[in-house]
Amino acid sequence: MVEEGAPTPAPDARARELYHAGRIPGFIHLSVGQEGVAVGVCAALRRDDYLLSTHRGHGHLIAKGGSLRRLMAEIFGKVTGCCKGKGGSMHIADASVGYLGANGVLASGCVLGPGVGLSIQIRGTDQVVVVLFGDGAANRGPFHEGVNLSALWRAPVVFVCENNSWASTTAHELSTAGGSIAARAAGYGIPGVAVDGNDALAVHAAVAEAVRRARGGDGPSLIEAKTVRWLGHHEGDPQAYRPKSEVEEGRRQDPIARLRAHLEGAALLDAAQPARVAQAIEAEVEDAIAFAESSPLPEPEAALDDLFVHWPWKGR
Amino acid sequence: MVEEGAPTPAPDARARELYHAGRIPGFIHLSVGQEGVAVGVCAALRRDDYLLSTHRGHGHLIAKGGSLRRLMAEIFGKVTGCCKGKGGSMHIADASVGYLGANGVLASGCVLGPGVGLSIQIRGTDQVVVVLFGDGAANRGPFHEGVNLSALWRAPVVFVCENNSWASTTAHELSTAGGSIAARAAGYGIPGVAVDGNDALAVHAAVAEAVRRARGGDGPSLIEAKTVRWLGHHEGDPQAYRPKSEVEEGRRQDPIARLRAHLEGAALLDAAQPARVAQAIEAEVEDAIAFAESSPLPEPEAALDDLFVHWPWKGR
Amino acid sequence: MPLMDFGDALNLALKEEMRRDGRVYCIGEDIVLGVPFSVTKGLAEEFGLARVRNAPISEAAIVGSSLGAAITGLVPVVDMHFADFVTCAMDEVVNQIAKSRYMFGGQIACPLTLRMPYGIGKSAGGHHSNSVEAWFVNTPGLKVCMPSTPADARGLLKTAIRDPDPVLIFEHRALYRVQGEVPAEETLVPLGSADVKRAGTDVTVIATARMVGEALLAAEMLAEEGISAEVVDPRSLVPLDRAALAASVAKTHRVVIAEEGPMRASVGAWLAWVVMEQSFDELDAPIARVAAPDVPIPFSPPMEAFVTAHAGQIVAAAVELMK
Amino acid sequence: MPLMDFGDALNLALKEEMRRDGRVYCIGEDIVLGVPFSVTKGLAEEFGLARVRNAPISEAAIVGSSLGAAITGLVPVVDMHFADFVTCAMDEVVNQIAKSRYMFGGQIACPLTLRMPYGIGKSAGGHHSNSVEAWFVNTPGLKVCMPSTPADARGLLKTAIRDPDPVLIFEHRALYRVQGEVPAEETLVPLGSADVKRAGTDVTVIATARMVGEALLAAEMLAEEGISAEVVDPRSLVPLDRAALAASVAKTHRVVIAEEGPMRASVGAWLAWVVMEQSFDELDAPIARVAAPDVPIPFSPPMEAFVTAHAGQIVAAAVELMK
Ligand SMILES: Cc1ncc(C[n+]2csc(CCOP(=O)(O)OP(=O)(O)O)c2C)c(N)n1
Ligand SMILES: Cc1ncc(C[n+]2csc(CCOP(=O)(O)OP(=O)(O)O)c2C)c(N)n1
Ligand SMILES: [Mg+2]
Ligand SMILES: [Mg+2]
Repeated sequence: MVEEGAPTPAPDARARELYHAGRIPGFIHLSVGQEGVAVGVCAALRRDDYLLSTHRGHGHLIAKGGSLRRLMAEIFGKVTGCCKGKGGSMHIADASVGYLGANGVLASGCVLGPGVGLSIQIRGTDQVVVVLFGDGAANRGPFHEGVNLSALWRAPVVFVCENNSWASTTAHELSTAGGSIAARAAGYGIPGVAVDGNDALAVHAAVAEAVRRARGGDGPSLIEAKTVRWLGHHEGDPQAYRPKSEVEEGRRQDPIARLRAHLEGAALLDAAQPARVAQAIEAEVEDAIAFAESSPLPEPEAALDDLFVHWPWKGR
Repeated sequence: MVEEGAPTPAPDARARELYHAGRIPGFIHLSVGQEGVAVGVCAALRRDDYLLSTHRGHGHLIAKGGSLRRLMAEIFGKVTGCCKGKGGSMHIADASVGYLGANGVLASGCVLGPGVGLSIQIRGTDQVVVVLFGDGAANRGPFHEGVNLSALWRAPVVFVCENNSWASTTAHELSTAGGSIAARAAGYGIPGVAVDGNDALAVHAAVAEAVRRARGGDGPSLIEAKTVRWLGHHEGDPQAYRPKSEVEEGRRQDPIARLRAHLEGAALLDAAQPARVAQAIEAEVEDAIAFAESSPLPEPEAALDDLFVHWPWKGR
Repeated sequence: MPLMDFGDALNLALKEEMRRDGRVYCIGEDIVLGVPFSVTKGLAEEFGLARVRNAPISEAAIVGSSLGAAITGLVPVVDMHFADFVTCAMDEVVNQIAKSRYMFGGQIACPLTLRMPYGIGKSAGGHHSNSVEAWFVNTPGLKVCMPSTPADARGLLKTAIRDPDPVLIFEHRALYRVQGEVPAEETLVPLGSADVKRAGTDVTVIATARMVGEALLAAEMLAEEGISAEVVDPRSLVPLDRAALAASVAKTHRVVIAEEGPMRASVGAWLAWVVMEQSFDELDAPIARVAAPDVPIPFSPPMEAFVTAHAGQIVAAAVELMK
Repeated sequence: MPLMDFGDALNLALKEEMRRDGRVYCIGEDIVLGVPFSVTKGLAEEFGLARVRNAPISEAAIVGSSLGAAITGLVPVVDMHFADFVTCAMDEVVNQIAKSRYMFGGQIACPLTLRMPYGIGKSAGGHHSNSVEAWFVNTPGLKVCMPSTPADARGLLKTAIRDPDPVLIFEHRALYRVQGEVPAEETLVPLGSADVKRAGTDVTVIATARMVGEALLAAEMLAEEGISAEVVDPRSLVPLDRAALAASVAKTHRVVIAEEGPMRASVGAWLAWVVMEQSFDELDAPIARVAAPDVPIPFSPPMEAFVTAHAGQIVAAAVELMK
């Protein structure tokens, strides 16, 4: 778990610097402070399981085992990126590890999920698919349709709401009637639990149980992981709408520190290991950045590639 | 209540004959057997309250006090119809009694509802709006978005699901995970109750309570009224998918007979009244049919009217 | 060749493709009994409920789940019930299905077919009668076809299902019970190949789906007036067989483009530009268009008939061009 | 006249109309703080949270509720956040808002405005860059306008809000911080009145929104080559000022139509047909079109730039026409 877990903060922290240094085009939505969710979720998954991610998906891709180099190159808009520079931060994907894509349209993954589950059922494998979405996205229709359909099909889908209590500048209480997303599961006759998203182990336990049910043919579950977004909604967000105290409070629950403390407490890490891991991570991240920096931009005409598989009239 | 209630079956029964006699174009969806819902709901409403209806809305319009003549003329496609023949059975509307329209797209009324509620709040009246929708429609995204938004706004909206246990040929159990629509209310922190839709008094009691809350500023409620569709989904539906016993069972719960029995039991009707009412209704229905039959069809060119209020370039 | 109606030809295509490829499944509302157009009738009996799936009334999830299934190994055939309801799954079609392969740099493929029963007729009213194909022709990443005969319906649907990319097939409601010859042997119709439904020398009528029948009717009427009309059916709009259009215009030098949908920002308007761009010097007269007035579809028969594009308008337009 | 930028001109229009009419309210995601384009900034302070309403992420309910409010006495102004997300409320816009008055025989009116921030730029990627206006021009029952200058933005938005029918106003993201002169006094721009942004005699360039700036740039470059270009901005597409287009073509006999969206079934293709229909005999050359290739919008700057329609293409097209 350390291996999947640990890397996630560092890349976003560095991506942030690089964004402000003008090295990264477009918008980026970072998940610093929310690592407990990405780590806890992916630690409960196999490499061949699937993940449908969000606009805030860098950490999800890393935790799922995607290539850090190709991720970094993608958000730099380089031809060596996982999407050849066509997607960017909001549309990263790495099918080789089952990461079926970030999404620029909120909650859309909720309706793709049951279909991925159906293909698992019809192909007869024991894979599962996790659908990640934010607390704001949970108020879109596809959440309702996707959860209902998955439940009807008893599809191997795990819905994980990453509740950081904000949807851009809009507070959770002002967007979610009733206040609880987990509570909405009951209406579909599926398990719904809320967990401390800053506790990677708690997230892992809840997801592992949901995955067990899903693999066993008992259908979907809904997990609401409560966490804290330490940074702005996207880089450049002045966050005028939000008390500083909120983030300070969040920092006291640093999911990475808590995970490390637990591992040390359980004597799963000796004193030297954290430093070694940190070094290894830094090296990996710097290598990925160097790879991205040194990679070429795509040719302009590459914009005309990759639309169709079968494209005999291409260019005409 | 008899006055609103009683008329609803007769017109649909006659409309059915007229449809098969080729007098009515298009498709018609009848609500014979479901009168308890229309009657119970509308008896709890004032004339200036609003109703957003469904594709199966004839009874709703009559119960809300709409003109039977103009309804009949509309489904005949006559120029004297409530929509001048532009709408037809699936798009009847009578704004003069707050009936804001049937709808050919299922569940769309669920998102119009909160807006009607908002206008009531901002205009500062004590009106309410009832949104009617079927059990199948409840599985569309707009149900989720509309209920959530209404709850957030504490808007004076009453969501009434007319659960006749079928969505065309698809059984309720196969379309609604968890099986209960009323239970979905809890996820939004609003009251949700299931009632016997064949008991007009039970429907009335539940709706009256929801209306009281709504007028009092306590926000929306969700009511699931369980009833039975005695006829096909639309006229011409052979209903191969459905055991005859179901309808026989339904007929034993005839909402009109039950209402009449109650009124007689409570000595609110003397022995002669039912016959008088029946006569009055028959006369009214035959008058409406005669009106529709004798009304002219629209001019073909009338198709070019009524699109915009401000249309200086019309015809150019 | 055996006679078969349009709906049965589509049903045959579905059976042939489901037999050929176990990854193919159908999904939609009430498709097990084949309601309302009987195209999927009998499939459940042969292929079972796992591959012929009735869905709840959840268009976004029906279409979205099909994308999820398509990118992970299945081949969905979605029944949109009425094309009008694609509006309830618009993000899924134009943002997810159309763009995913491209945005992900070609990592995934999306072999799915959207069957779009559409069109005017029988007083179905404003929410069950619309021609919406223009929106999808305007959306890069989708292939779009519109059969006009039973043989084309079968051949195009089979091609759509085998195509590794998303294909929309618009099936006009009024054609389902129209009969035509269908080859006994399995026959595919490639996308991007127009078909000359009637040869002529004076004027080219470009039409798809129901309007092809109207165009042929018009050609008969024009023949009586000594005008020889050629009827060209593009059959697919994306890709479009530009060469076939150019060849016909080079012969006739006059063009009428007939469609059922409204005038503005439509497929017909676009085809008019395509013809002008590639055949400007061949044109002896402005391109004439037959389309619906820019209003929704009214219910009452006289008004519905008034907005229904028909052969008479094609005749009038052609006669005008010959002056 | 005072200088003002496009976004502030829209903000001014909103303030003026909200002061004038208490029934007007704004709704959308994050509009209280005016995120992301600052158009609604400061409105909450002046008009309060009842009339400047942050909504949950529920596009169908945001748009649908606005229809409910509009038919019962209010005048909603909806901020679509990014026009791309109208796909999440497509039924509400094209089936409910566009058709309700008509289907109900004129019983109700629907005075609402949909503000559609749209367009390519800044590597916003495939889900935040699209031109979707063609779908709505193709949908009878909607009025559509596309301002290119701060003065037009203010004047058209005010007209849209006062219009008793549904109006979509497409606001190009790249224009929000472009400055221009805005009359000190309150000024309305009627729908259906095109504006000649630059007079010329050799070639007419028809363009809207961001492409007007590109057309003016192109006109400068063409002037250096001795070609006099007239730039005509229709300003609204529904209704369309056909007479203004005809008048310009009668003068120049050559036309370039420039748009940002893709080539197929687009507004530009339709405008090309309109021009041909009404000015065929005036045309000395085929109508040229500048538009995006038929692919989604890529993220990486070189590719994004490649698919971004620009002045250079207009110049090339015009020069070609003059040969
Ligand atoms: C359908 C849709 N509506 C609006 C947006 C614009 N938008 C992007 S992120 C965001 C807030 C999302 O909040 P949440 O779902 O809680 O995720 P978070 O950003 O907190 O991770 C919004 C409104 C969008 N991308 N898609
Ligand atoms: C969005 C949408 N999808 C599908 C249809 C086609 N359709 C019309 S009625 C119907 C069944 C509706 O079932 P329910 O909501 O339970 O209402 P009921 O007919 O039982 O009154 C269907 C699928 C439609 N009109 N709108
Ligand atoms: Mg959030
Ligand atoms: Mg039902």
